[in-house]
Amino acid sequence: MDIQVFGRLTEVFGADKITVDPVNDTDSLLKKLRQDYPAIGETGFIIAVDKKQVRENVQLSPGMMIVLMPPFSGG
Amino acid sequence: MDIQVFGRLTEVFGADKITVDPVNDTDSLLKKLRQDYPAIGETGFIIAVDKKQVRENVQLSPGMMIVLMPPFSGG
Amino acid sequence: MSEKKIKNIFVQGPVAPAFIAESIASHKSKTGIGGHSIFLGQIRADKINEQTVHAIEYTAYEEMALERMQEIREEIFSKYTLTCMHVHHSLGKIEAGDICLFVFTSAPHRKAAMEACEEVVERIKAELPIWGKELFGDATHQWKENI
Amino acid sequence: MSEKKIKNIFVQGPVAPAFIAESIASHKSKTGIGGHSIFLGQIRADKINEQTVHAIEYTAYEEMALERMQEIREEIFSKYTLTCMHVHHSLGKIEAGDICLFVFTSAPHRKAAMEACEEVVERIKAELPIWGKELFGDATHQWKENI
Repeated sequence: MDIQVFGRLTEVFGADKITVDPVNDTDSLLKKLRQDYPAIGETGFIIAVDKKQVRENVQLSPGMMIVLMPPFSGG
Repeated sequence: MDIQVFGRLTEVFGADKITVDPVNDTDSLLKKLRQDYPAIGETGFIIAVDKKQVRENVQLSPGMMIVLMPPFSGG
Repeated sequence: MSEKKIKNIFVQGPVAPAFIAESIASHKSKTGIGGHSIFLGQIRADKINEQTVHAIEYTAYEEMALERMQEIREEIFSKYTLTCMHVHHSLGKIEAGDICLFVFTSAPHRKAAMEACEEVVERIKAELPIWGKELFGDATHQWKENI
Repeated sequence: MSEKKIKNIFVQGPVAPAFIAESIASHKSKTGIGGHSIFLGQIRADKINEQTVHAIEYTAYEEMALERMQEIREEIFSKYTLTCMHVHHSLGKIEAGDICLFVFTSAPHRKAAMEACEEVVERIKAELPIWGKELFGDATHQWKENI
């Protein structure tokens, strides 16, 4: 399961794409990320699935585009 | 006593400058203008003395710059 | 208020887009600025009683307008944290589609620039002795009224 | 939402004043417009812990940003009586003093243009997945945070 990351998260993960074992939903993904990458705990971030910001738990299926983003700072 | 006029008042008076007999203050001037130029009654206007808008009665003395202006419409 | 401080805001004819670009570019060296707010007034081809406005001819009581603008400038600078502020208003005949007013405020932070710009535009319309004569195609006219 | 309607807002490098002038000039034929409101974001040479920001490097999750911008555009057009709206945001390294954001709204009446412009600027900052990396003179950096 590939996850694209942006902004300062590329420094936290040391890459702009990470691969994790498949999980069923975004809550499980969050739990797994916090376990595997303790450094992420200090960074606020947002999950987007298929280009929509996730606000509640979302079921994940193969082929979905999963993205981790730090708080926005455009403009 | 010379009075400069602007905007649509130049059409009301048919000139951009009019001359009236000297008066002591702006209230007397207003009374005189309404008498001599009945058409002015239909037009809202503002008096300025020495580049300041007059809101109450102001004493007039020789050499003061008296101006009649219709409502502003810049911008 | 010293006479030399009074800035001219009047330009004969329309405000050219190239002039606006030069004005923007001249702020590149002011690296304390974080946001610019610009308002441009453009002559609208209004339809009034089946007649179309094809131009507005502006006149002003210039000496009074410049003194009043100077007072507004000082009040705006004391109210908002601005880096700079520029105002240009056209005089003479300005065709529909052309720009007759250019208000440009710059500040470290966007809110001050935006709020100052809006207040300046409102005050220019309400407080400066400027008059617009709307010219129709058949050589008739009507005097503009700010609402 | 059809794919073809999605407008690009991203430009590589700074927004040039000449581009802004061209954009303004292109509205001359739209004679229903009475007012334009423009916001320009400029890179500020902020001092942070005795270091000075000399540039900001912008990256974005472009596909999502463009979809979100399209939604914002539709909401703005349904809320305000606008004639048109243009948004340009820089990507890549933008030096202090250069322009990184250009928001341009035009309307028959000034209030709609000004209010829409302000709302679009706020929403761009809050809702678009764009990130700024503040670059210091000694090759260190810090990630910008919108406050």
